[in-house]
Amino acid sequence: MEQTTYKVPKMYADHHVKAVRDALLGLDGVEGVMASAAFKVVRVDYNPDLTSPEAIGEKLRAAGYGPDEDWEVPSVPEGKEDGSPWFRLIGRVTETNRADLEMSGEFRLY
Amino acid sequence: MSRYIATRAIRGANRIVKEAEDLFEKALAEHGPDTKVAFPNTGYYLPVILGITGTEVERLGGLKPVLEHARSLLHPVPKERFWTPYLGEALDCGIATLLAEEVIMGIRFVYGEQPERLPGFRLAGGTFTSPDESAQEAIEGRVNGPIDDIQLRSWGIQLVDGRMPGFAAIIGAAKSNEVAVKIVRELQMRNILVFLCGNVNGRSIIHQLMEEGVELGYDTYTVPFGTDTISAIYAAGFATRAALTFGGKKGGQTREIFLYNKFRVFAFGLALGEVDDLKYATAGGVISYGFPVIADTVIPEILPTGVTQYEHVISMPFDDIEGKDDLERATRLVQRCIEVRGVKVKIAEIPIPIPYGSAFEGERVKRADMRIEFGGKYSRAFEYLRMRGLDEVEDGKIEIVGPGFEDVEEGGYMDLGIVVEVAGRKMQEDFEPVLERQIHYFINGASGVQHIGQRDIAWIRVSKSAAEKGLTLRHFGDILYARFHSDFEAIVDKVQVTIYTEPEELKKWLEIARAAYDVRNKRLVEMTDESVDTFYSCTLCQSFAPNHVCVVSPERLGLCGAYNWLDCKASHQINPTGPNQPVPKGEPLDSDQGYWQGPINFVYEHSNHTVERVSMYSIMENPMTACGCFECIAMVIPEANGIMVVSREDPSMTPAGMTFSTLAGMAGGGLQTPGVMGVGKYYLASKKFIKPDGGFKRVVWMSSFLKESMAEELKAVAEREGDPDLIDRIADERYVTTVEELLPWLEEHDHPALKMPPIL
Amino acid sequence: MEIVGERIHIISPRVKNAIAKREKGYVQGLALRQAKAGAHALELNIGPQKKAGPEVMGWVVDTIQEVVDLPLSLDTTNVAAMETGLKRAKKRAIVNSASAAPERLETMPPLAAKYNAKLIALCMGKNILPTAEERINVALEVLMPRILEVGLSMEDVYFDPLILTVSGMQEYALQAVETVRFLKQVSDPPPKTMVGLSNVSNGVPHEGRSLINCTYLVMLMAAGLDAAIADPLDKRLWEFMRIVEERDDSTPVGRLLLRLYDAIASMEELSPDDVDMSDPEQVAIYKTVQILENKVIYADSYLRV
Amino acid sequence: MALTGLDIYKLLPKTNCKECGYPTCLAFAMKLAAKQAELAACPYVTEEAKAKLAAAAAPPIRLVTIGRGERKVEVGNETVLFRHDKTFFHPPGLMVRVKDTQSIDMIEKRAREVADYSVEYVGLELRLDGLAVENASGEASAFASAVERVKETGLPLILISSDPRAMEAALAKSDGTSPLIYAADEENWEAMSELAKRHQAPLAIRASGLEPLVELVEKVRGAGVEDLVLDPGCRGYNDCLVTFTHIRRLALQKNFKPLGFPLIAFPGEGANSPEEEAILAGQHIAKYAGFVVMEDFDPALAYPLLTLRQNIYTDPREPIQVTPGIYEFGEPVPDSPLLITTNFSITYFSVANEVEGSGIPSWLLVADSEGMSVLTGWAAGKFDADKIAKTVKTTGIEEKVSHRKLTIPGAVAVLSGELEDELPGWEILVGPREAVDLPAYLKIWKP
Amino acid sequence: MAEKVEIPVQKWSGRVREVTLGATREEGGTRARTVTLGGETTLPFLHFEGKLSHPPRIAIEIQDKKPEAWSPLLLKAWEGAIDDPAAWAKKAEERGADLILLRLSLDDAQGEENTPEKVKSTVRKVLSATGLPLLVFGPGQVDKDNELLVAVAEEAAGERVVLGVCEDKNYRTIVAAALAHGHLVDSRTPMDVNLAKQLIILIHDMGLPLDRLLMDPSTGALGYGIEYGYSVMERLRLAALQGDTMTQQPILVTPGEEAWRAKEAKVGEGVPEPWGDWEERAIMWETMTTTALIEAGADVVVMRHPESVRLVKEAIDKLWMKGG
Repeated sequence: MEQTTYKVPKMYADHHVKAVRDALLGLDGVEGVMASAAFKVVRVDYNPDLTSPEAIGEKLRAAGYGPDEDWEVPSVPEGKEDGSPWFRLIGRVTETNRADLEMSGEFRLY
Repeated sequence: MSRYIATRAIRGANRIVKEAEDLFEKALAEHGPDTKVAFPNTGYYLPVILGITGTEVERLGGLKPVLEHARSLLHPVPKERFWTPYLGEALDCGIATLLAEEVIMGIRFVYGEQPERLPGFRLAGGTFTSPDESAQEAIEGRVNGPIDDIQLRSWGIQLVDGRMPGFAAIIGAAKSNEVAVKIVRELQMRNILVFLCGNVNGRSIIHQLMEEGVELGYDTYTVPFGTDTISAIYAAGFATRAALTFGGKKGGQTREIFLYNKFRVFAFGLALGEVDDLKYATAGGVISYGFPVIADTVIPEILPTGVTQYEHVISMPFDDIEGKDDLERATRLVQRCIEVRGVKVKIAEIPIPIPYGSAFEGERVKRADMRIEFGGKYSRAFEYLRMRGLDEVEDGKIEIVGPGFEDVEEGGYMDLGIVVEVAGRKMQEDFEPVLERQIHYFINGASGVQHIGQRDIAWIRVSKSAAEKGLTLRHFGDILYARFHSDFEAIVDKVQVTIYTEPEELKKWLEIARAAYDVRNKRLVEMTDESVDTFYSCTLCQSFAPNHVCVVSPERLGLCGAYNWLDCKASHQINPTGPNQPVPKGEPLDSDQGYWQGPINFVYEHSNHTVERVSMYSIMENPMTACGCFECIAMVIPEANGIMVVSREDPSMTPAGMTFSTLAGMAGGGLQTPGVMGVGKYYLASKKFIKPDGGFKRVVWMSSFLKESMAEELKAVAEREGDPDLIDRIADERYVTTVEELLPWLEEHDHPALKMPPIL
Repeated sequence: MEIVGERIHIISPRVKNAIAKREKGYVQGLALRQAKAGAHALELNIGPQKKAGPEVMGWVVDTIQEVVDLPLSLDTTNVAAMETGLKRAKKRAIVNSASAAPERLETMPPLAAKYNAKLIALCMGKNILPTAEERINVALEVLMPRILEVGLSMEDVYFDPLILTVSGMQEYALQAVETVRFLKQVSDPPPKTMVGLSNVSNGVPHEGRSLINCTYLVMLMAAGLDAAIADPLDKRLWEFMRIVEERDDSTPVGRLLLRLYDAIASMEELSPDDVDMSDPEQVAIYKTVQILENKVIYADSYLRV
Repeated sequence: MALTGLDIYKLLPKTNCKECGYPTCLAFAMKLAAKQAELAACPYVTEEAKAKLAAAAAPPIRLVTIGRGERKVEVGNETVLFRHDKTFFHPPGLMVRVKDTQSIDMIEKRAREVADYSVEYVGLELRLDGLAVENASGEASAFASAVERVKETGLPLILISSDPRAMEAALAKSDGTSPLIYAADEENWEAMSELAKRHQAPLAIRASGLEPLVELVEKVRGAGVEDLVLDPGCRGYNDCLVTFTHIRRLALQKNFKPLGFPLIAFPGEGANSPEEEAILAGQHIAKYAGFVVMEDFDPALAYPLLTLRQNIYTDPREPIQVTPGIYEFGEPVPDSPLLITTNFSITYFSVANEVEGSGIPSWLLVADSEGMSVLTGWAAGKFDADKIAKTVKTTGIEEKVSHRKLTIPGAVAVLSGELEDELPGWEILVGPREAVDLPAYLKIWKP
Repeated sequence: MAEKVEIPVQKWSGRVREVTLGATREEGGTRARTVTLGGETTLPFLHFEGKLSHPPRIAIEIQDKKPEAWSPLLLKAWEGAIDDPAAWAKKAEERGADLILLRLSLDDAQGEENTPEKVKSTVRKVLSATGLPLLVFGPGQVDKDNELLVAVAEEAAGERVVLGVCEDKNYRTIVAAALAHGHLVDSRTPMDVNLAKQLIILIHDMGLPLDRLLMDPSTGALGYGIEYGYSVMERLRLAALQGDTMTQQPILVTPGEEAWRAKEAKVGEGVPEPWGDWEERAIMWETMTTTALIEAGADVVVMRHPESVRLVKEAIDKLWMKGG
């Protein structure tokens, strides 16, 4: 039995872990899967007679979790000019902090 | 806020929103915008979306604006080079995450994927029925999914009226099945509702409990939501609906809903196992509700800022938790969760079958009416209160070790030991005796129970009528538990009571208690002025001696004898603005002479600038002033090269030619009079007693009352001074009442003072 | 304004217990703390003490005099105990109290006269008198003649209008204020007046008592009150007294209290316009005045609505 | 209710000049109020004040007395709209109507019944107040003989006739008893006023509506009659409530003299049945009538009305006290439970209600706590071990019960030890704190 | 010349809150009609100086099993219906009730412990038997009240039932149940204005809107402390009109229960002769207790005997009618 490890950046949550495990454990020759969403790593124990790291990688890709493939993280603009979201963000943060302060006090209603 | 957590939470949020958007597009294409979207058996639409945005989503198309709103809440992942406050961003992203998760769950219902299928699983009570399947099929092989409105109300009533303290949302999987079971049991024991979701490497706590045969479902107050983090959204939905139903909040009153939960719903998240981006992101949402999140792995902590009552995120790596085994660790973990959520146990009424109140304190139980007696003439009873660590005390636990008094004949007696263990963030060992003394008052408040004495001379009687009404030993525990919580809320967070009647255990504990009494007695003796950096003031008496300030140190108690250093310290803790204020020792000027800058400054300030310099110990040089309530007066007898000590109880004439009451006029009033000093009698036994002036060996005369009432202490002093017969060398009023008689007597008894350097 | 420290009162279980067990330290501590806080005299209420009255009184008086040298106000219905207390008191004591009830009227004033003590004369008979009118009548018709008869000087007598609790007998709170006002008119020179202040908040939850007591004190002072048996450990009490006595209008609350004082002094009412409703402290005082003036029904949580 | 000393004081110069012979103005005012001094003794009182004092000296509602001797009825002199403001002072006279068309025997029988009717209520004796004789026949002689017959009862009378001649005949027969003449109206007021003056009898004035009534009152007062009783002509429930409220408010709040007199009500004239009449009579008792004339006598209606009157007219500032002693519930036997409580009426009622409701025959001792409740009484030394022991020893309960078990209220459990010292041989049981728990307690009580 | 009579009119600043009991089908319940209480801006029946929106209403008390301890007069009056709460409710409606108050017992007719299931079925039956809004009171034992009333709240969800009674020692669960299922509660305190106000504050603090809250200051019967109840009610109503917001709740009282506990009503034999005819006296006892309280400000009176109900109803009608 041999072991191989893949970085799977797309696997950032535990429902992905389930998907990855379901995909790999259905593959002949895969004997064990350790998938960590925290580290985005999949370690597979397999029987080299029945399958190969390439096949496993292919299976991952087919399931939508190709090794080293990342989600396209939609960019949130970080503008600095007037009216840009960056300023909006500062405003929001301030807003949240104020609420935060209020919430920390003995709020009268409660 | 940790940049690390913020980064991961923001990243997770960005991704899950994208994922939800993709899923939404797919569903829209496959089912069309008019497809119904709903959770079963609820009138609150998709509740988190309703609560946060005020939108009543009924059809697939309605999810679009929700996703747009979620997107608008997203923030960019923090870049290395910028510093921004992260908390607000992480919370925003957390809310975006919750919205996205609920969208996903709504769509999963459209696809029939919810509640999640789990082969072999059988729900112990649940109300999910799908229109497509028979009730039986619906339950078989599926976890519960969201909680329906009927159950929400039923549990909500208990949450609102306080019977159910709150709920715990557990995400992930425990270290072992055993630990999983223990955690859930600990929570159930406290009547805390448990929600289960999430997985680690495919294993969920749901699997673990299922394997162990733990029944899951409404009937057992443990609800399996699903095996991924997304299903944690049902817990948020529950919390949201609680605010809508019981708080009268309306959809869209986001802030009010969050505040309602913060102040009224005692809930927390418990992440077991590794924490991924989505878990961080979800935690961000959970924190917005005022719920803290505790993880059993190493993650950065978020300390209090106010969104939650105390800490927001706590890391408690499971293997690092103290405990003899995993089970004990599990118990501690749960205790910590409850502490972090910060709910104090409040007992409105003491659950005992007899009336209780201060009106009963003076009640007597006569022998003829007595059901049983503990202590007194025929048996032994003791009480012992000790402080322990927060995780060493199990709040509310009341245990009786040994038989009750049911089998003791009427009018009989038995041995009894009451051990109270308390813990609290502000509790200190020094408060132990203060609190222990309260046991007397607390027990005495019960009608038909008489309590006298304390420590190992406690004496308790229970009347027949109290016993007939069902009073048992356990009720002593109930009383103590309730009263310590209600009366000492400020310093006591947890109380556990054990009552011993089993002879062996009792004996063992009596020894422990006695050792503790002893330690307490001696603690001061062993404590030195050098070992602390703070003394305490006592300005109780300033009304008629406005310039008087007592400085109480471990080796010099207050002159009235009522306040030692520990008492002052405890008193300050309990009443921070009271007459006992900390006096930092400050710069030692001459510690042998008893000069520290701190006390000197303090006394100068608080004596209205009349006492410019004070020695902590000396009688001859800058002695401490006195008010008038001293237990003893020490006064120099120049002829004998020593001092005399006369006690308040002694009315006789002294070698100084004055009685106590005449002397009192000289010693009191806050005047610094070298050669005369008012002291507490236990100061005599202190190593620091007039140390600069030669110490105890200077005592040439003392009231016989002191010799008798402090025989043991004085004996120890004599030994310390290297002269076991020293006390016998000191004159008293039985032998000597004039200075003329004194000298020959001292010579006859070979008093060491005669050979010491001149005192003047 | 003189404050007689009220803390040594048999109704406190702790005090009762300390007296029963002769715990010197506790009693002395209480005495000292009150003295330190500024009390001008100390009240010793040992209850009826049917059996051991004289002994208990003697012990308490001695115990306290060991540590403080303030005048003592002795409160017991037990005549022998009262006499013992008067004998032992080092400073001029105060006899608390004579009422128009025959047995008290018979015994207490002569005792006060005999020992050159001061006397608190309670404007009530056997029963509580509700209106200011009836209370003044008792003072005029019953108490004063008796006081003069036993040879006490009017300067040595404090008239006590009798304070009733706002939680339950709310309608009489103003009657006591009016009684003080009119007591100051019944003789010339005016007699002194004294109240048992904390009675007004009997039955009120602990956290609410101070505000009611102190606000009420301001109102009573406006009517001319000279002294109060009160809790000297209550800081607010001294603060309110200071504000009124120094006419300190440097703070908003100070201004409000002075307005209250002036309103009551001129037999008017505090107007809502005087109150800054955005300041919780002022609102609390205003609500308390409303309660004391019987304008709004008292409830334990009245400050919350 | 006359002007109070404080009211008078406000009108005095407040100089404390002592020239009146009193130390202060207030002292003088108090004496004035007590009618032990004359205003003239004050040399500085202003004319304005004098006028005010004179005007204010009269009570807002005049006190009117009918009848003589021990059964006379005084009504009026009320000072408040709501009993909790102070108290209602003079309970309305409850009168029963007889008609001169009835046989003399019938009239006499009814008169006797009314005169003799007496019912006990918490130690008090409640009675009807008098008779209203109506000249239904229109004959002066029949009226006179009816009056003559009922006069013998000694009860206060109301003479009902619009005919001054008949009234004169009746008054001749009832002279010296100060009956109420009912009534002067627009037609006969001059003659009736004359009669009232001559016989020194109070006079009722009847008119429809307030303005005519006021007009008539002015005329009658102008004719020299001051003891008046008013009938504003209303008869229905709402009508009477509103009208009587108007009159009471005008008298008290506006000091409107023409309406400052007691009111008379005839509930039977606005009712379709005796029950309805009684309900309306109940309203009149609570809402401001001075006399209530009932059409007939029925003990089952009289008892509740008398009780209601008693209740409404108790002084809310001084809770009524129950007579101390032994109270029996059910038919207690020597080994029935024995409880003790205080004589504060509301305490007594709560305990009595629960014991009664429990259906378990019991003895209840009521101690004289001077009207204080259990805890107050305890705190004031009015319900302490001494007092309880004394109650047990002096009431004779020791002869009535065979056991020696006394249940004391749970709130004073602390007394148990002391009590056992005071009552040797007795076992002191501690009962529940709340009266509502008594039935459960009594169920498990064993001799 | 006569002086001109100017009728004094009080200006009140406060108004009693309107509270609606019951819900029709459109409103999510099944009641034939709803009953709204309160709304007055002056003292009882003084039309001339304020608005009186809703007359006082009569609730007839029925029990979930035959109340053996009741006076024989009452048992006789409801004969034939008293064993069946549904029939009883129906009959009560026929005899003029505006509302039905169902009181739950500790035990059922067989002497077995009452359970949530039994209570639910009783409530369901009563709801179907009558179209009147319902009030449900527990047996008066803390644990049992909580257990049963939660079940009632659930079963009657949407019906805007009044749950009772909330007392200072036990109100949280009942209020929570009312919150959960949209009901109302009855806040009862023992004849004391201060306590009455306090409990309203506490219940409101839990989040129950004030328009779902009845104030029950309790009362004594005629001869048994009615004067306290009467004056407490007058004082509360005056406070409400003067603008004290926490006393502006419609008032519910239970004169029927109080009056029928009195010996005067309950007992026919061995009583003093001057008490007169038993049945007549008993009915008057309840009637006069009730009417006195109505004039002191009661908005709902809970009664027991059909004849007293008839008499009180007539009195209310006449009091309500201007000049009646």
